[in-house]
Amino acid sequence: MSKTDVSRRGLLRTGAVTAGGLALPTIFTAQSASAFTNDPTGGTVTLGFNVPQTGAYADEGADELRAYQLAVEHLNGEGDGGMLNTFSSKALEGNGILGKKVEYVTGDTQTKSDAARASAKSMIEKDGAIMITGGSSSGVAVAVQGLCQEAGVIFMAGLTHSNDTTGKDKKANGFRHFFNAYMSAAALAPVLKNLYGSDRKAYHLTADYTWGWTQEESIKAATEALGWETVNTVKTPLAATDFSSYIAPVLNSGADVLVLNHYGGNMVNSLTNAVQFGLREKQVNGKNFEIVVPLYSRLMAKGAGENVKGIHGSTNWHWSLQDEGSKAFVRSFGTKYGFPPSQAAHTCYVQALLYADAVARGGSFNPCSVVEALEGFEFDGMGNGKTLYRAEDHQCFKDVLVVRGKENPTSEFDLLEVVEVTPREQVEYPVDHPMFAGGQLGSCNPGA
Amino acid sequence: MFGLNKKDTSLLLIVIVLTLFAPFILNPFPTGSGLAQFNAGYPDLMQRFAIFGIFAVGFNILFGLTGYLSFGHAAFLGVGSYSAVWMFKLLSMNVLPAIILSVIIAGLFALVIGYISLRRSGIYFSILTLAFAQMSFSLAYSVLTPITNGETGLQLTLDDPRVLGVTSTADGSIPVTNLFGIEMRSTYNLAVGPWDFQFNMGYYLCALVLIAAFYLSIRIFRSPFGMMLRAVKSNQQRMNYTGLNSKPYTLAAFVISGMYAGLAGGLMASMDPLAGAERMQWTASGEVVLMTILGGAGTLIGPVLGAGFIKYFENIFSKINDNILHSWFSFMPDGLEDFVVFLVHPFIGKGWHLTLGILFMLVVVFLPGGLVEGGQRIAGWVRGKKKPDAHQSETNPAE
Amino acid sequence: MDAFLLQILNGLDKGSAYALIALGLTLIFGTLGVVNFAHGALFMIGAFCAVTVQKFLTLSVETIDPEKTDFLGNPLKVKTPYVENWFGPDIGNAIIDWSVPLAILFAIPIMIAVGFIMERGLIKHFYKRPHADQILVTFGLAIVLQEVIKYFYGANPIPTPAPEALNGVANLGAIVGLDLIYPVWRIVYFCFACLIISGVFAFLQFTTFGMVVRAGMADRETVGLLGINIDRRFTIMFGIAAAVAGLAGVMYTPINSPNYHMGMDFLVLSFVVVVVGGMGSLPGAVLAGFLLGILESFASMEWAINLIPGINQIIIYLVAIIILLVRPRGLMGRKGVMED
Amino acid sequence: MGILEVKNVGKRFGGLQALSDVNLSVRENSVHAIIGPNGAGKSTLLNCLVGKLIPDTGSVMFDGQSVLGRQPYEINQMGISRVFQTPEIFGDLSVLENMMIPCLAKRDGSFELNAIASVMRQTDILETAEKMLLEMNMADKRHMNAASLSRGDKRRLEIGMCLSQEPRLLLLDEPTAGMARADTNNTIDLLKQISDERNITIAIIEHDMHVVFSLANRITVLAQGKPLVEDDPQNIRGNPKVREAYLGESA
Repeated sequence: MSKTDVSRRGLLRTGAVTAGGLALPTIFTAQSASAFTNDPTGGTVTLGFNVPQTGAYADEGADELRAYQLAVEHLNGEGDGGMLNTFSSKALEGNGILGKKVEYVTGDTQTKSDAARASAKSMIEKDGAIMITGGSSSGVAVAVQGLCQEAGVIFMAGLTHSNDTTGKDKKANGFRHFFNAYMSAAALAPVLKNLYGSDRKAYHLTADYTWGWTQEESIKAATEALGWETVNTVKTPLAATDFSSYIAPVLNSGADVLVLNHYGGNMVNSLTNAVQFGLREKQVNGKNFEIVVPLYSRLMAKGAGENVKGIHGSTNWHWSLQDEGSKAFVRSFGTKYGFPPSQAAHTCYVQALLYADAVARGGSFNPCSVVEALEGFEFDGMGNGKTLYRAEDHQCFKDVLVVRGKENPTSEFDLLEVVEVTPREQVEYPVDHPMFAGGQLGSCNPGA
Repeated sequence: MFGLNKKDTSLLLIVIVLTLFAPFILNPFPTGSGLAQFNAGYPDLMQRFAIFGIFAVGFNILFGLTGYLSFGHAAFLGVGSYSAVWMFKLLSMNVLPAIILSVIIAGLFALVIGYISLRRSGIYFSILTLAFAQMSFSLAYSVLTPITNGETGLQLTLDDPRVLGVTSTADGSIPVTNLFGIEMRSTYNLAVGPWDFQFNMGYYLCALVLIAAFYLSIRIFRSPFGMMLRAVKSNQQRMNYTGLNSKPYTLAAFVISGMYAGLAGGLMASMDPLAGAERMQWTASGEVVLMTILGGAGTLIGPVLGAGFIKYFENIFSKINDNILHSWFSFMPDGLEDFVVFLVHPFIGKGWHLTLGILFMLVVVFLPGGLVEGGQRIAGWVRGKKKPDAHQSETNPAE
Repeated sequence: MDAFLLQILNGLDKGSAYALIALGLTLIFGTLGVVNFAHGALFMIGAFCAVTVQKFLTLSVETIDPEKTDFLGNPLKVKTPYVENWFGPDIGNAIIDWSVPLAILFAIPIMIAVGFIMERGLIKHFYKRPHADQILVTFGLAIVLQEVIKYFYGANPIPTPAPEALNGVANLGAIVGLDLIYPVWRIVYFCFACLIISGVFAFLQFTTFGMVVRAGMADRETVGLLGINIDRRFTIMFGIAAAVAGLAGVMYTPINSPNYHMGMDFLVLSFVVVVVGGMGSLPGAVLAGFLLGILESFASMEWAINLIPGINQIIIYLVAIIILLVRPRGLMGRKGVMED
Repeated sequence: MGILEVKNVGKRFGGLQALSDVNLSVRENSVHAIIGPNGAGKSTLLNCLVGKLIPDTGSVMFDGQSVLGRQPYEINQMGISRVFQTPEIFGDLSVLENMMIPCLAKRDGSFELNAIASVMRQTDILETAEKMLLEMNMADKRHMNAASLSRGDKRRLEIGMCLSQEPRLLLLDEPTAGMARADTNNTIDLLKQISDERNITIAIIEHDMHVVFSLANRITVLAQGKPLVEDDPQNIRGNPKVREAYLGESA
């Protein structure tokens, strides 16, 4: 018997059939059969969509899953093709990937690192998935990215905003299309300066975990560069539901801007509480008190209801964008599901397409070929204008949207309006930027 | 055999057979078939079955025997995992020292928490353990990030010092966990006709540890010490007036079950070198309580069954999606197919929690003794006998 | 000084929610001897009563507005709630605006009914079963209840604002010359909690029914020997406990948008509160609720965090441990309740 | 010198002086009864002897050693076994296991981490337990669940468990309370037999005069927390103070 690394079910599915009947046990070894993990040898290729289906981010996960299903349809040549028509690369022909029909398996990350890894492992070991994608938090993204690196499959991150994902925890087999905390801050800062001036005192409330810290670090650096003074930064427990005892001290702190470095349920509650305490009507130092939410999500904005009105933040993508790619995607998605897609859905859809395209351009499912095809890849027609996958850290660079909670929404989806599209050059940073320091990309791992 | 009576020996043999042949038993359906979805014979899940089996067996030594309901046992599992990962980072990728350290650290941690918590009994004890575990979780998530790496979880990096071993392999990746050179992730694939079976080194290490842990638990159940623990549960007053000090007995049970949890945590990290803080959350502690009660508290095999049951649902049912449902029911006429899928839909995929909740209720309502009682009833029914009468079954509660 | 007063108010407010949930939990412990892990779910169901009422009131007719387009470029469908059509925009909007207070009327019968069904249909069969079985079955029930809610309402929080008139802030300190600004609805919540708590106490103290229940809590067998059907009264107490939790949930919705797992968030904390207060003691539960609420607020102040990093994350558990070690049966617990 | 010497023991609960200046001497191998009307402080005194309560004043010496401040299990290890008013046995365990536990406590002391050996291979323990079951006439019930025994059998089991430790002093707290006449007589016979056949001291707290006068060869009468008299049974019977104490109660 010989040893193999990680199991390979994909090849066995067809291999076993040829072995046939009640033949004597045949022992397969990866070395002789294939050069990389889960090499799809039949007529199909399996992708793993690992999204939160239970817990606080279940709705976001459901939207991601919808986007993936749409992407699979388009890849297999069903439906209207969506962004395949606007994508600058034309390697995909609507006949699956490299002629293999795309199939998928789904799993539940539960927004827990352990569960997400278990689910991804089962996709790799049991279902023979060649690529894992999805997720709604940075902890999960980093954990699954690490797993994929070890197992030798590609990871296309879903919604993950922490600097660490392509900073100190970056991995050669992982790619992130979503923007990050640094880019949010870089995009927001000039807009905030225009709106609120350069003489402001900011008070930060920050979710007490890694994403929150990188968000705080980024926005603090960006606003201080404008001349803003940081009055205080306070960490709030992730499990907190009532933020009143953190909001109350803001009232008499002398600050005139409150920055909420919160996401998801934390953001909904802290914003609601802040508005309850009358912060939006408050006057400090002769100026209107302002609230800023650096990372916005439409799904979460909905949870905060009226409270988001007039509040600025940044977002990766929004359905109201008028470029051809976005319009095509919104049309496909809206026609199929009856409502516009979220930014998480957009990222996941694009990630699936980008992976397929990279395989097609490289002509192989081998992760190293995919990595090579994606590194330094520049494309257009997927929303957010010209986009680059930087080779050095596998971070995507594209335009970032600054948005504001809409005063007079016309429908339940029409909650945010785009204030400014910050061009890519403004949010770029050098690879060795201190906020992204530490960690190494390593080299691509094909698994075998 | 093995110093056990006939009944216990056969129980142990059953467990040995089940664990060693798990790759076959858990993969009953041919790979290509629609029912392959229900196959659980892949390394990660098999490892989880064994690891949570160990965790639950250990928990049962405390809860099943002494009746002390700890709501913070996940803390020991978490501490075990962290210790193991630190061992990988600093010492070597060999799992043996890592596992030994996790058992020791978890045991010490249990000694401290147990010493304080066991000053109270009943629900006051439960809340004390819960409070300690939640404190560990909250701090691991935030303030202790330098040690625990917070939300992301402690993982290996390309620049770990690793005294006995290499920082990174020749091709620039992180070395993998091994037992004296045998890699935990290496897997043999065996194809028989349309089936294929996976034999994973890591799983077999877990399986051997499970068998050892299970054997030890039988010995403890049948020992004078085990009898004293049952006496603690039955009547502490009498115990004290019989010249026995119940405190060290319960503390010993607490530490032993904490060490089992640490062992499970160390194994978990050995299979997958990452330790997340959620492992210590109260829901994780609650899970092992549920496993034990579901399987049958105080019975030997029950906790293992309960652990398997819950992990199966978590990993298999959560992965069934509408697409798969449609492929199963595609033989039906279109309208009926959609209707059946619509009916089943709430219980699979994102609804796996619902299914689990319903099953909890059904089991506890209809099988008061947990899954073990279900097994006994089936066995009794097969033999055509009525259930053995109450005295018999009560005097020998450790089936 | 102001900061301290504000934090006391915040603490009383958090404490109100803890106290209301803990009160119901203790009633159930004390009367039925059941460990009810589904009690958090009752709080959550109460909150979703408010959501449901809001949904009913905003049931709308769709009319096409050809002037505007939706996100796909089709003519925009404008929704007008029926109540606006029936009563005119002013009254209609006012009714929708007051949906949370209106939901109280709706929640009381619903919650009592839920309580009765739970007790008669399920809990009743578990009186004589071990606590472990009670935990398993009520935990299963809690999961089922929250998954059902998730199925119908999704996982995202749903905004349920307070009436416009009660949505602002009030300057509480104006009378004494302090600048003490506090949200009106939170004041309402605190007063409401006090009202409910005193209502429950008065009911138990001054009615014959309450006296029998109290006697039953102290010694179930003796009361049974008097030929009084204590079980039926206990069923009613379960309904009352469910209603208290439900009302706490309804009124909580404007403070934080409800979501399907909010019950679990409160469950563990309220267990800690009940135990710190002392098993079987109603005043203990209320006292512990307010005490822990206030301590939690103080611990989140900056000087506390600077003094002991992370104290805001663990304060409740730390206090629970200290109290239980100093006072073996919590603040006001009776001997022998749930000690074995 | 008696085997148990109680000197000047006093105990106060809030405003109530439960015991004051209690002196008592239990002679080796005697059957010593402590009687008194309700509220006389019998139970308080007993609890002071076994370590459940610590008296405010005075001393309790067992075989020359003080028992004060010791835990119940330590006092038991010194050689004092206690039988409760309502039988305290291990209800979830079998009768045989109930009998084995005190034997193990006798052999291994108050704590022994004997976690690997099999219970069923502790032949010495099994032998002692089986022998005691025979003596108690309970051998046929050895596999029964102790909770399902009759009240009288539970009492026998409890007494047997205490005896299997070969204590030097056996304390009985109203051992026949709530028993039917026949069971009471059986218990009296059993205790008589024990005191005749074994080298053991018995101290008994009792309400029932029939039991006391059938068994005791020395009696202390307590009233209002104070010892009234200590004497032989025949002298107690005619003592006017005792009559007064009891009549006072019954009137």
